[in-house]
Amino acid sequence: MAWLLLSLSILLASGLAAWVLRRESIGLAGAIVGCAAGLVSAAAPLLTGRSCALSLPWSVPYGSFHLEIDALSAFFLLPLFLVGALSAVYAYGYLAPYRRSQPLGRTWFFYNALVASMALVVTARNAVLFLTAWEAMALTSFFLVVFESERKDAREAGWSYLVASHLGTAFLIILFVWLGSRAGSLEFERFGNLDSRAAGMLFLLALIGFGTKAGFFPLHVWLPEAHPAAPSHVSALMSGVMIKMGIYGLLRIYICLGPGPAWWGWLMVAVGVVSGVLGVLFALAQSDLKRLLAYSSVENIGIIALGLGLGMLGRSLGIPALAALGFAGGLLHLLNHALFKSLLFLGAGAVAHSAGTRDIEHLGGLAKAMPWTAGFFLLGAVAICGLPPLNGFVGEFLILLGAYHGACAVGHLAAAGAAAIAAIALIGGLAAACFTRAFGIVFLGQPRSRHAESAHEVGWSMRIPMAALAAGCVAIGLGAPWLLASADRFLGPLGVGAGSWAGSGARGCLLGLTLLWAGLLAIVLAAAGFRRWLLGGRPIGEGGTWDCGYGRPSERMQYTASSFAQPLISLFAPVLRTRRKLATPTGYYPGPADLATTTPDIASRGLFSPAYEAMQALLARFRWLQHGYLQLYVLQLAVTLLVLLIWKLG
Amino acid sequence: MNGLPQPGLAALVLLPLAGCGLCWVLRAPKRILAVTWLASLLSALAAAPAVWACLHGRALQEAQGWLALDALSAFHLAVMYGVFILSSAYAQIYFDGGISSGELSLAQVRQFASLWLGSLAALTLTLVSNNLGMMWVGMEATTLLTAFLIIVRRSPDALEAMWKYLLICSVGIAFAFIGTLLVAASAKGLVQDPGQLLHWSRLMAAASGLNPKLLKAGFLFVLVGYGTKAGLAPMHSWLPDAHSQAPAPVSAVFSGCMLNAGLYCILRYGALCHALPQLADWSAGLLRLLGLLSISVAAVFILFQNDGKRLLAYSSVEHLGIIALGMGLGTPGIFAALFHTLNHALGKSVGFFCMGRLGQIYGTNDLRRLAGAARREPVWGNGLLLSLLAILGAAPFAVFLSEFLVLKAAVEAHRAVVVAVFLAGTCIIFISASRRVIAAAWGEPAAPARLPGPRAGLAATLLVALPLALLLCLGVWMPGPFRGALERCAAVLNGGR
Amino acid sequence: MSAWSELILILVILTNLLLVGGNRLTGLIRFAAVQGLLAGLLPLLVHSHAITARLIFLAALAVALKGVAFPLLLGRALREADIRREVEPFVGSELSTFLGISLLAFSFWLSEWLGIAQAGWLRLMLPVGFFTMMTGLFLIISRHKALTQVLGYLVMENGIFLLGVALVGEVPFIVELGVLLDAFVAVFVMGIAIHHINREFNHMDVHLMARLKE
Amino acid sequence: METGLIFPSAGGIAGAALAAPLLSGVINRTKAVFAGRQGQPLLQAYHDIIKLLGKGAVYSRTTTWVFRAGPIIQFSCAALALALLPMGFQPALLAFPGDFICLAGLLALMRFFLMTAALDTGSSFEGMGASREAAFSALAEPVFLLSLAVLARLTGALSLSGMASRLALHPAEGSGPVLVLTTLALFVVLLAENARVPVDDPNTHLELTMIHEVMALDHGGPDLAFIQYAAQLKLWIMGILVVNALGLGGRGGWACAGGMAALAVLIGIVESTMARLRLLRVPQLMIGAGALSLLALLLTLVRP
Repeated sequence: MAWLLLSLSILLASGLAAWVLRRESIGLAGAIVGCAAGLVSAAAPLLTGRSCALSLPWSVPYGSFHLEIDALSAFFLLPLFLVGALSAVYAYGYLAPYRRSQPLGRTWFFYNALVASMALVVTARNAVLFLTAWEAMALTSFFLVVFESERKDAREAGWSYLVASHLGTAFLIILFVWLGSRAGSLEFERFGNLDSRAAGMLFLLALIGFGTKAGFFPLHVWLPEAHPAAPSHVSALMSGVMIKMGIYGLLRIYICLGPGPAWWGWLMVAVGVVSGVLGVLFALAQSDLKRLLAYSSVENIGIIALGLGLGMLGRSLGIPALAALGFAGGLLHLLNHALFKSLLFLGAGAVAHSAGTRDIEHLGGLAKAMPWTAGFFLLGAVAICGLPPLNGFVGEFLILLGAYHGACAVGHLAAAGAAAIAAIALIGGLAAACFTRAFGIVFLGQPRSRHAESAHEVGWSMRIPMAALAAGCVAIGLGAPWLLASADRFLGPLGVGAGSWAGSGARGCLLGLTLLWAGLLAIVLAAAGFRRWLLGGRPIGEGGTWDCGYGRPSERMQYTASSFAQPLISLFAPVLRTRRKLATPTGYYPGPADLATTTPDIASRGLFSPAYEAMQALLARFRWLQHGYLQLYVLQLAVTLLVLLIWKLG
Repeated sequence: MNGLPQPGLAALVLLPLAGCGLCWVLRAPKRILAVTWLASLLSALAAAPAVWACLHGRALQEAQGWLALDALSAFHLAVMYGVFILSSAYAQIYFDGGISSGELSLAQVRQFASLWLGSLAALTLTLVSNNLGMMWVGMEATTLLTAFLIIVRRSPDALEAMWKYLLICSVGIAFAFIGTLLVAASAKGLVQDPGQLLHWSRLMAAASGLNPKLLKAGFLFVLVGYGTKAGLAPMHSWLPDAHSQAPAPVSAVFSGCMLNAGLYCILRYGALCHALPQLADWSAGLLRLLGLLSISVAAVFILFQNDGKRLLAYSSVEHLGIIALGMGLGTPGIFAALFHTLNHALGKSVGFFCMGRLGQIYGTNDLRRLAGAARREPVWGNGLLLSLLAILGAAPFAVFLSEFLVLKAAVEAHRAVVVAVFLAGTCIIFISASRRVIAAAWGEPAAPARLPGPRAGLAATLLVALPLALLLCLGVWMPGPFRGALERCAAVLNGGR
Repeated sequence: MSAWSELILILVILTNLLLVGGNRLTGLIRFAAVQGLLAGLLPLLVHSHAITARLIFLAALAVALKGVAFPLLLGRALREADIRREVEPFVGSELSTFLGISLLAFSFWLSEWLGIAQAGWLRLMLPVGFFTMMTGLFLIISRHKALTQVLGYLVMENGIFLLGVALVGEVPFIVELGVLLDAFVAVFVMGIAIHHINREFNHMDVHLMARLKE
Repeated sequence: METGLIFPSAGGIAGAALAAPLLSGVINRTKAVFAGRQGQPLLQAYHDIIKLLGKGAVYSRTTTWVFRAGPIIQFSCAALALALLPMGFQPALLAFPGDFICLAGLLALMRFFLMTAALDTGSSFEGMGASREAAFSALAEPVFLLSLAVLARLTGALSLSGMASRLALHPAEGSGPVLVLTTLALFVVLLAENARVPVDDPNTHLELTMIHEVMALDHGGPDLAFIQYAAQLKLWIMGILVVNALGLGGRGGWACAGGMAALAVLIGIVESTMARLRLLRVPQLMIGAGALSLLALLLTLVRP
């Protein structure tokens, strides 16, 4: 616990110092040292399973400075500090172009404060402390999102983010206050003992409040706006870690509420299916690389929700193996997503940094100019598609295995399992389409514009964090059986009984996986050697890409990102509602043709914008109240008095 | 503290008046303005020992009980002095340009300074009087004195606003007086000495014998009457006009002190009602109702508001609504509401400071035309953004905490409607106000600014940063004595319980 | 004495009705002056059994202010403004009179309801006070000119004065003084405001002052 | 169990590796018979591979290492997947609960590199092929995993080997209709995943209409050999799954081999008698297959 306090104080102090003294290096050093200290604090509970707590009096009403790191908190602290430190290193190189135009000390303050507030969110055990940290997290990340405040999209994104998190917090306040009024205290440990109706309402409140932050569909609308607008290291931290705070909160409340009825799990599975499928579909339709990644975060949050939903089903129906597999899969996928999504955002940032645009249609051929970044991005892409032998596969494997357990069970559970299987399979296929498109169009082929031609490899400070994250993806992919050997520890707080993990047989499966991947590596090496041996001494020619008879192919004739996605987009047109602007060539001497497609978010277009407009229209009807006529104002006064007199005295 | 000589409460009223006299002697406009600051500061210093003692649970009475100070009034007094000191300091900056360019004549500055100090005296009188009649006199005097503060710079709009303010508030205050009379009638025969008939402490002591019917009627009159001064909907109609047309320091004082004083008066009567067992929740219900109405009305108008000062004005309606709501939610609510009073006063003052200065620099209060203010005028622009975020309830600023406490009180009282309306209203306000202020702070500059204007100096920076820092501090750390003081205030309203 | 008091109260009612129905500004000012005079005299009659110096002083002050000073102030403002003398009501004269009578009825109901049973002529006092107050309010609401509104305010003050006498009998001296002083200042301030308005706008029509709105 | 009759697992893998190219020979011969032609030799695929392995290579200047790595990874995935397949009586080399998820993962990885290698050339035709492959496989994936869910539910086993042996030796009472539906769905997946008619035509020569072949347009020499061989292995793998689903696989090596031969003939018949679907209709086919497997699943739910 001392390490955590040390970490928090280092982060805050260095942030403040960076701001006041205008020295970026202090901020960077503080972030690294602070995160390292934080990692130490998380290590003990994860390794030994013992939680440590600290409770100090805090003079805020109903508040107490009650911190605790149990294995679950530590499990969330791990990616937080890891990604926090790596993104900070990355930021040092990434921010270089901005250094001349504005002082950056402030950015470092907000960054470090964001990391610190997230650490507080994860460890707080008092509602007031939790909410304060939660809102501080929102505010600091808001200021990071609007880093380029002179850009309109950044401002709009910042605003929608701020609003979304504020509305979410409104639900959370009710949630905690309600819990607190039942318990007579706002300490987490006192929460609980609720009748089922109240517990159900509270669960819904938590689902909405935390789901807004996590990005459950349709509460995700802020996400595809804010993540692209933020600087890439911030996007990495937000997408990789911050949205998981929503999942953390949901789990923490779930722990307080107890196992609950089966419909909770059903609801989570439904939320997961919808978020996952729609998230990846919208990701497929995007042409802004970071926006694509943001939607893919919605997808992955959906997968996590699926896993957790299966876990909840397992717990409420009393199937320990399902509970263990669902929760472990969901949590592992959460950790994995933190790694590969951060990696991909950092890669996207490197692309934007070096090519000057994030529009996929204008990129291409970057693998030649940026071989390192391309390699890391490819690795991240393979991982995020849930392909072997990387970490993404392991998480989805566990969830799928849980789903198959469910599908083999009796009754409704089989339907949930089948839904989960179908959804994950579809998501996996669509994700593969999405990321072959992202990687293939951006890094492969020929440059599609001058932007892409001028690209160059980024500096070491930006490559090292990517390398570390990539290494993490590989390590989890290959080392899962050992990493998850003590999954019981972080599953324990979720009510998964000791031994359920071992009983689920997942350990053996994971060993099988690792064996398989070792075999894969061996075969790949052997095949590569074989090929080298075959080609040794033979002529290896070079030429143009085969042009199918057309003599002068140009880079503009390459398949575009839009056309790549077109078959799936048109198949799912009823959901996506892509807008096409087509100018067909006409006449004997046709002029240039033009096709533009945009896919605005269905939830914001179909749900929130109309709701906002309806609200505006409704409230506009009351504007006459301020009509400007003095006599009527006085009349208003008199009538108010009269009405009150008659009502209250009559 | 006991060792220090304590100036009498009457002296607190007289001290600003002395400053007032001084203004008519001096001839240099800037010095006259400095006097307003010094006089506010001196009054605050003079009041400090008494306020300190009362916040620690003592109660003072003097002049045969005509003047009194208990924790509640001491708290409001402290907030008022704080706002006055800040606003007077800000007035030096705000009027600086006008004085240098000769736009403001000596007479105008004198008029401003003396009215300013006069209002301070009147507000002090309202807060320190134990006699409800005297309290009324102070309140009415405040209305009359501040009316001319609105038209320091004469313009048709300012005149219109001033006339509306004057007339509506006068009518309201007249209602309040009828209410006072009705309450006095309700106590007929209970208080022996007719001279002490309207002494609040006497009435409280004899509360159980009050005629409930008359008390109810009286409270309704008082609620509408002082509610007009407090800016509670639907009696708020004068507020946006007056706040937007008055010079910014005056708007700050309006929002930070005068509205609170109006509500303070209602609270005194509310305590009388509360003391009657059969009316225990009756007055609270009315406060909740008006509170919710205010929040809703503010939401309607903030949604469409492009004028920065009007936006701040409507936000004052909202926050007074929140305070009233909290006051209607029992002891935890009162605690929260008092805390909110302080937070709102601090945040709103800074908001008006920044908005006023930006309005001067850009020559307009239209937020759309201020676009990019944070880059061009870092202190005022960022100040506006931060103060608005603070006012809107973004944590870790203290407003978040106090609103949380109000909500907690509402949930614990099982008032689902209150919770729903409160959240809906504040969320609508958050959505619309934050959008506009973000655009104002960072947007692409639409038009060149009117004044090149001097850069904001250290004083300006401090003026903006200190209250915000204080808000931040209170948001994460509430000192024990402060908490104790708030609890004592709440106890006053519960008749010492 | 009670007959005198009753007469005065009835006269006050009559002035109220005249104020409501009248349509010339000079006339209204005169009615208000008469009403102020009557109201100022009333405390002397009520407390006729124990007249003190303080009572006389207050009554004299009230009469001087309400009956003389205010009408003079308003008259001056009227001359200065040089405006048309018509009242220009929103609500026509006939309807106004009818409304006035309804207000009177309501006042009686309100006072009955409050249930402060008082013997003899005093029972008239409370309703008349309420009625006067409402008349003032009605004038403020239903008339165009700023001047009429000040007049309405004056009438309201008269009503409150009557209510004070009826409800409390003896308001503490300082308070009474403060109230009178405040009323005086209020009317004075309003007079100045009218002066400014007249100069800026070249009219006093409140109805045309509605630029500040949403 | 007739132990030791046929090859142990490793032997099975070797047999499969050897026999896989033969499948395309059988298919082509069937088609030739239907068309009344003599057709290619049965072992043509072997000749092709050997010839290709002996050649040099030409690479486009546009390509990067991704292009070169693609064929190797495709081959490795397909080869490794053999280790997960139970063939004949023998359980797979590696069998554990959820091994079919790994199989799906390996096939997906194979596809991923097929597509990225195609995109690496910058050719619009290869991009087109990759796009179609991505779309159709995304739809095939759920059908595949759902069908396996049906099998898992029928057998109560969560590994391919377990399923195969139970389906062969202890088929559940009255599971016939369900099995037929599932096999049908798996067969459609097989056709789609292996670029057969009616989804794709392996014999087409028009780049605009190709899916699988077009992605290998720029590959040559050993690389093309790897790709072709990987594709043949993939057909074998999917074929085994279909044969196992019918309960043939677990009845012994010869039954398994016979089943595979029959399957190849069936594919040949389908290719000879059906026309290729318009690309726009392919999703409907996949959704239809999905409906089949869902129906099968529902049947198992109703009658547990």
